[in-house]
Amino acid sequence: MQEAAHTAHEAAIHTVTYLRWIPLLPLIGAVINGIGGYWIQKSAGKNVVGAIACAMPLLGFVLAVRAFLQLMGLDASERLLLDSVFPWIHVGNLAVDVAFQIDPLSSVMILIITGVGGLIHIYSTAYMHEEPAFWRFFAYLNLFTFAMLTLVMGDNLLLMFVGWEGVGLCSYALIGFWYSEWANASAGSKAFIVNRVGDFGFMCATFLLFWSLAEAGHPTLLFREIAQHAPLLENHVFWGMGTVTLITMLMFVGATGKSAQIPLYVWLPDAMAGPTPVSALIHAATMVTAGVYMIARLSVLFDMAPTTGAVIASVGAATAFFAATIGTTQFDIKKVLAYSTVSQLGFMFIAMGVGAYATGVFHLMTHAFFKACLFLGSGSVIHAMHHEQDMRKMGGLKKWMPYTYATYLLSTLAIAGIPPFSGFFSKDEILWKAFSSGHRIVWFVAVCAAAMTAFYMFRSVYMTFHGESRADEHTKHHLHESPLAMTIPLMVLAALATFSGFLNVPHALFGDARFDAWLAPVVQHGDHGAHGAHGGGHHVEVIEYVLMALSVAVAAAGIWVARAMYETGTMKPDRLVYAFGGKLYRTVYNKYYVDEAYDATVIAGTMGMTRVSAWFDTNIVDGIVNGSAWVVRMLSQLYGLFDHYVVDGAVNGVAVVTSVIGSRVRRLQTGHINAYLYVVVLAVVGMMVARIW
Amino acid sequence: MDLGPVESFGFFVPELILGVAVIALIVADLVVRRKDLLGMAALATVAVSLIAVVATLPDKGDAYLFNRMIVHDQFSLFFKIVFSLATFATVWMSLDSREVQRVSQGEYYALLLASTLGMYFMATATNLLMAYLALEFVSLTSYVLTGTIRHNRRSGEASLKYLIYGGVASGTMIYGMSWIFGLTGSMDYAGINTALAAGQEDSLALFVAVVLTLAGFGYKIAAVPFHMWAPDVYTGAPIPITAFLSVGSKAAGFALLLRFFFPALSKLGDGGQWQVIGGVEWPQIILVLSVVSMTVGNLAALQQDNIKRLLAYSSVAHAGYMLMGLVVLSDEGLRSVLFYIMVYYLMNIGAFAIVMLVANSTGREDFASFRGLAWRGGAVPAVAMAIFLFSLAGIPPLAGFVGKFYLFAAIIRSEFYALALIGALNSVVSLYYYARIVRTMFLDQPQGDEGVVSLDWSTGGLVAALTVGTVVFGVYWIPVINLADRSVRFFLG
Amino acid sequence: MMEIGLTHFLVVGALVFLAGMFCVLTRRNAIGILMGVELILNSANINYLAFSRYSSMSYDGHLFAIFVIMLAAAEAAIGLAIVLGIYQTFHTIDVEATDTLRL
Amino acid sequence: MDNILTLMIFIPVFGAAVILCLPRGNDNLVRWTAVAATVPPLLMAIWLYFNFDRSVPGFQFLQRAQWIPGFNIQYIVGVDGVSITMVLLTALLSFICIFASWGIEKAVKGYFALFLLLDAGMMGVFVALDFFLFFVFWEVMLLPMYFLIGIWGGPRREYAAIKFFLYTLFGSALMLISILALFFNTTDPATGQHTFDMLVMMNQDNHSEWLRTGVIFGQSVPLVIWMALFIGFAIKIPAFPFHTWLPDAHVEAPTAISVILAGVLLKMGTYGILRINFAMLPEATATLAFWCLAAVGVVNIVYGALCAMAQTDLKKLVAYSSVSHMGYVMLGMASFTQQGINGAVLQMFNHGTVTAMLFLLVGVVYDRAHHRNINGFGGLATVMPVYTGMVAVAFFAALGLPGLSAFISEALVLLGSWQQNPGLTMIAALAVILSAGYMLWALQRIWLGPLNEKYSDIEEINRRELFTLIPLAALVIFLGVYPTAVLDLMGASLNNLNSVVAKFL
Repeated sequence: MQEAAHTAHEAAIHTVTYLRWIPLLPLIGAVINGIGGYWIQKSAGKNVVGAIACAMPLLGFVLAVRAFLQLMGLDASERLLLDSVFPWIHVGNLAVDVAFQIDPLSSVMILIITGVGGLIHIYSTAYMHEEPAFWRFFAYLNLFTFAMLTLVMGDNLLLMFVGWEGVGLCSYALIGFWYSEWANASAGSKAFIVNRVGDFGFMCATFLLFWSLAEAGHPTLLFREIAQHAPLLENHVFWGMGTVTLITMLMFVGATGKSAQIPLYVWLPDAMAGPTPVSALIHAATMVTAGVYMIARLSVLFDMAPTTGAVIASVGAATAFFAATIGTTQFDIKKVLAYSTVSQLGFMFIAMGVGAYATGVFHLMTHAFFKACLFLGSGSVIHAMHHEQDMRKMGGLKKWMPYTYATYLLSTLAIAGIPPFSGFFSKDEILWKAFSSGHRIVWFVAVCAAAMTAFYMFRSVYMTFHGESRADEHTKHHLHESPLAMTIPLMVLAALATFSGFLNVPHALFGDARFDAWLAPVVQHGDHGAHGAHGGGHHVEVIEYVLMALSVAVAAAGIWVARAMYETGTMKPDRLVYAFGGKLYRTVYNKYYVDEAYDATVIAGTMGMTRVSAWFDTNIVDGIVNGSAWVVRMLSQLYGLFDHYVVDGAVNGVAVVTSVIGSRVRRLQTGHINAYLYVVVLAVVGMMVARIW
Repeated sequence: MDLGPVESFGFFVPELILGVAVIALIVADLVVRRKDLLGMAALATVAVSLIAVVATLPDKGDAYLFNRMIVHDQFSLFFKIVFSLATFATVWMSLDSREVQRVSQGEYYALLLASTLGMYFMATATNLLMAYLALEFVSLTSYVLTGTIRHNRRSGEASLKYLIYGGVASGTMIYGMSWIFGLTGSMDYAGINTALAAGQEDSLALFVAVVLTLAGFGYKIAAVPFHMWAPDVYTGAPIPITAFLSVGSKAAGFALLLRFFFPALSKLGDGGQWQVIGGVEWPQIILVLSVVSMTVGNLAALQQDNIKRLLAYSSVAHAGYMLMGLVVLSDEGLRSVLFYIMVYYLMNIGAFAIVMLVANSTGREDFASFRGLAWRGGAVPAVAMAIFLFSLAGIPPLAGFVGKFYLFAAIIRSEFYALALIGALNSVVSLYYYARIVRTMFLDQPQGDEGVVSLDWSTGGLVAALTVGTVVFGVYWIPVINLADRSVRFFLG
Repeated sequence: MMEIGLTHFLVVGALVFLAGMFCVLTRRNAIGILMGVELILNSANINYLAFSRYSSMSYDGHLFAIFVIMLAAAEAAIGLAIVLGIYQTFHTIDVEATDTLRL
Repeated sequence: MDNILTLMIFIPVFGAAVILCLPRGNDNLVRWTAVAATVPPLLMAIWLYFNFDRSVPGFQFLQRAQWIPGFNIQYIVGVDGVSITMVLLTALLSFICIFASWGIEKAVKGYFALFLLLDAGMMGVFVALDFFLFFVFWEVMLLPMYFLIGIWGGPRREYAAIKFFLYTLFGSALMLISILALFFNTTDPATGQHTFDMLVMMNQDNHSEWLRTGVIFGQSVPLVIWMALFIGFAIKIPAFPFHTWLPDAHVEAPTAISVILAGVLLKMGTYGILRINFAMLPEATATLAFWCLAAVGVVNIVYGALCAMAQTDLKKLVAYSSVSHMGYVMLGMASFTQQGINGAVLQMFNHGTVTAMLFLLVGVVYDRAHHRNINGFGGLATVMPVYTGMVAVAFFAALGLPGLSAFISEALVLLGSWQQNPGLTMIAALAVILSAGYMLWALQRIWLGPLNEKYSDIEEINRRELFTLIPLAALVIFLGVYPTAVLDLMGASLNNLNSVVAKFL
């Protein structure tokens, strides 16, 4: 089967052997630091550990660039590099290898992962400098890079799943990096277990996909073959519904887990318990976007499932909106960014839902830049504030940390969607695609979310950097700009956040949508476009400009409100709160009590079941076992009693009879020997009776 | 062959040896001063008679002796070997037993040998009269041997119960025999068989007669419901005698039973398959007895606190297992019974030998006397005991398992699956009480009041021999099975 | 005056047997029980003699009877000896007293 | 080397004999003798691994000898793809467990002698190809196990030991009857006689008419015999509801014995089902697989996970996790797809290594703290980082993390069984959430969080303990990356076996 597939594709596949090093290098780094790190750090010092750790993703980046350029050189239809390392699982009609592939989509991903990842590694060497378990941190970080690269480079679903859970593991380890805090430890477990719920969906989808393809005659889990044979499943039905719809639905369950969408987003805010660079790398730039990547990767299936598309778009919109509302009320700077991440992911899913995969991935990229920058900026602040995260205790920081402020501001403008910053291009494109594909409600909700985004992001800017400092004297005294190792990555990312938008200037703005074109071979599937407006409508419509203006306007409005509230103070937040009614505000501030709801229902339910089954096991199942033993013992007791009473009783009985008959027996006579003899006689008589009868 | 008095003596050597020895011992008891020699003499005699028996194994052709009173055939030879071995072990044990030291050696050993002689006759009798005489011979001597310890409540009481029970049982038996005689007009098994084959008897009367007779046999093999004497007698008798009764006279009972039911009451068809004649459906009776015996025996054993009493009930249960082999009416079944008897001899005597060892040094026979045996110097006896007990429970790779295996094989071949299931489940139950002893010996820690158990060379030798037998025959039992195979041959004239 | 036939003897035998059984089952005196046993043995003897007289014209039955009588004597002797022993230890021959061996 | 298997069985026996002859008092000599007795089988197992012909579905390294000709009982040993994995596992774990038992102080001679007997018994079960021989080995294990639990076990050891013993013997009783029934209904075409030769029994043409179509107790004969055998094996697996001996036995047994119990003994149940129920009664297997294997397997998976989550005794938790993981094996066997059945046997192997690690790790902490109450610890990671690292590997392997061995087998099982019964598979897949739940929760409560001051000076895992763990950890990781190393051993045999049954579906 495998071979057959190969021959079928020989034309398009370019086999190279250097790809494996992209994920392998970070793995090596992780192994070195994981096993030897403790000694290296003791003997050679933290810088060596840091150097090793940073070298790996950066070298990876170089290779990624090389791969990218090689792809550029190829004809659009042939853009697929494959590096098959060794056969992995070959059982029956299942044949998957440990093989890495690069196509336009994954090329973008690896550039982000290694590039942004590398920067964050550098940043961390300064940020984590006081940490005694320095080596452990970087081992995890490298391991994560490896897992993430496996996720995006794996050429089949199973290998992708390895990365998929691998990043989950690293996220677990890094969230709980300071595990001696109970809260951090449980935040880690929560993240992993919630992700497992998603993985359940992912696995079931994989199985269903495999066997449906097998029924169609092409059992495979290789992406390129799935892309080739997916059409066979067009009218395939499973459990009374479209197989593809079911597969994509289950896949989406997996995506909601990884990418923190409703209803499985609850782990992400808690995940902020981890060190800030982790939040930047894993919970903003890369891991959480895995769901988006996966949908883009399997876009051929999602194209065939309009229902799923609608669901995804709606869920995305809802998530974007709800997360934004919560974001407006938080005071912990990292929590604000966390909810903003959830919200932005919602935007990406809107794009995925309406079939604008390229756009979604584009937003993924820009978001990676500005959100990483924001997180690192907040990290820089927190670093300066001695791990104070409450914005109410900050303020006026711009005079102490200008670089941090500048970069943070640029990224905020980007995320707020102000032209010509990157966020404008990516987000506006999403809104347009949602609108133009007819999802008007989704579009409306998204616009509101965009407005709120602008609001709460600038709220954070004003509260943190503007106005008078609300920090206590001691902290104020030590305030300082962060070292270069931290500021340089900030600047790079800020630059990217500012300019990357020009990679995909829409035709409406006289651009050539280069990015869309780059991804087209992966995410456009000829006539399967059951819906959606991929291709980014080459025909420009007036309405597009209107909407563009509108979105900029609402963003501006959001900024203005934030300014009025937290800068000039012409508007009083608390008054607004009253206006909305305190109850509503409190509900939002407490994240709609979703965590509490889960605790009350799912967790409590499971715990109840475990208790019940444990009770059942010890009392019923084992009870029956011991009971049967007890019964045997009772029988033997019974025999003893029979021996004692019945036999002797029989003796007496007969004796009575005989005395009645009037023998010379004066009083009842008994004796054990007689009893024994009675048994003999009774037995003999019994046999005779039985025979005659 | 049908030999008269004179020619018969050629086949009569072992019996003669024993007979002479009995008289010699009684006489010697009066003259010899060193009584301990008498035991040795008895041991030697048994050994010699055993050799004499084995010497006749090579087939010189079977024959009726003394005008069809007794018979000389492979079947009887097998049992003679078992009896001799049992007596041999018993005498050996007696030499080491504390209890037996106190009784007058001469008559004790004389009675023991006499009892053995009686068993020989039980195995060879082919005539109702002879059968009765042999049975009584063994019984009478056993009564005395049970009560041999003077001024001992338990011993005396046991012998009295044994006597009365035995008297009634044998009385019932001969009353039944009288009817058989009346209905078939013959005392001779062959004669009975031909009469039945002709078959004009009233089968109901015959059935009644057979049942009455069964009372006598059943009491000898201690099968439920004729077992009630066994626990008391086993507990009361001196340990070597208990061992002797539990193996020797049980085996003798089986010899009598088999010869009565097979050559006399059944007809050998082709392929070693027997048929019931005269319309006496005795296999059903045996089936019931077998099931009841093993079940009651095991259940009762579960709650015993006295090891001897426990082993008594276990021997009742084992009678039940062996009876399974009769139900299927085939040479294969018989073979498995014979095999089991041989194996049962090894493990049961062994178990009693250990009980005696403990009793010698502690003077007790209850569970407490075994507590932590392995941890107070008695590791070797404890291990041996464990081997015997697990063998009794039928766990591979021990001889007891092989015995059960052949029994089950025989009945499953004839598709008595339910019976097989009952038997198997019974052996699971039995493991529980055997394991109780093992647990007391190994898993419990001694509390200090148990006294030390020391293994002397002579008992050690016996135990070692039996242990080796139990283990070796559990792994390679061809010699035994061959012996059993060739011994399933009655002389039918 | 009717002819005394086999049946009569057998009936008598059966009656004696039952009498013996009854005695065995109800006496608590060891000697009494032993006498019951004797009755049983004699009931058998009656049968043997009757059968060999009427059905099988041989002396087997007579022989058997003689042996039974002989053994009965032996059994009685041993029995009495044991009972004596019991009496020496228990100072009674009431079998009810001799139940130390019971569970 | 055609008697290599025989040597693998009897070298430990010989070792046991030698140990019994050693002078009392010199415990280290005894221990090293035990090592010497387990090293050769290990080396031979490795030799077997490299010389085993992967392409042959049938049996290799066959050795035949007459044992009891009168009853056609033979001594036949040989390995195929199914058994060789188990042979490897047995040899490895026996070797490791000798070192895990180093701390035994009470009656050292007895302990190691019994342990080696146990080793021989286990090895024998996996290589025996004569049904009688198989049964003998099957039972031979019981005695050492009874004593090893009963003498060297925990506080409730007597109850646990006798429970294990009686429970297993109950199964064996049924098995013995079934064996005899099979014997009398199988004729060896070569000799025209009945035979215990499994190879002959596996060919249904040699079965009697009665065995194929007869009726007994109002049921079809093959089904009844299948059930009787199945109960015998199900008790060993242990399949719900026959599993309750397992928590008791595992908790009371000393560490090394728990490892053997969970690592090897449990596999005998599933191995027996594959070797006997599948191969000899394929039609009955096809009929009963759904309820007796698939459904019961899923119950095991979910129910075991739920029970595990409720435990406060770490060892009990691991015990119930075994119940859960063995469920995958049954589910996989019942799928009758190549993925499923290969996954099942791979799972047998992987569970052997993973659960062995888990029990060894529990032993480490128990030796130091003398209790196993999950809530009685806290923050151990700060004081024993290396140990915690090992724990992490084992726990994540147990919850099926991709990249570690258990994931491959569980994924294969679920993938395979999806084709047969997707609904059940979905329920089973839910267990990945539960397993993550109880594993991580336990991990968090014991090793993470603030350090429990009571254990602030608890000593780090020592060299010997590491030595027992590292090979297993390496294996767990290696097989997660390169499962082919084991998969290609069994592929041929299993696919053959699977096709035998599958044609009756």
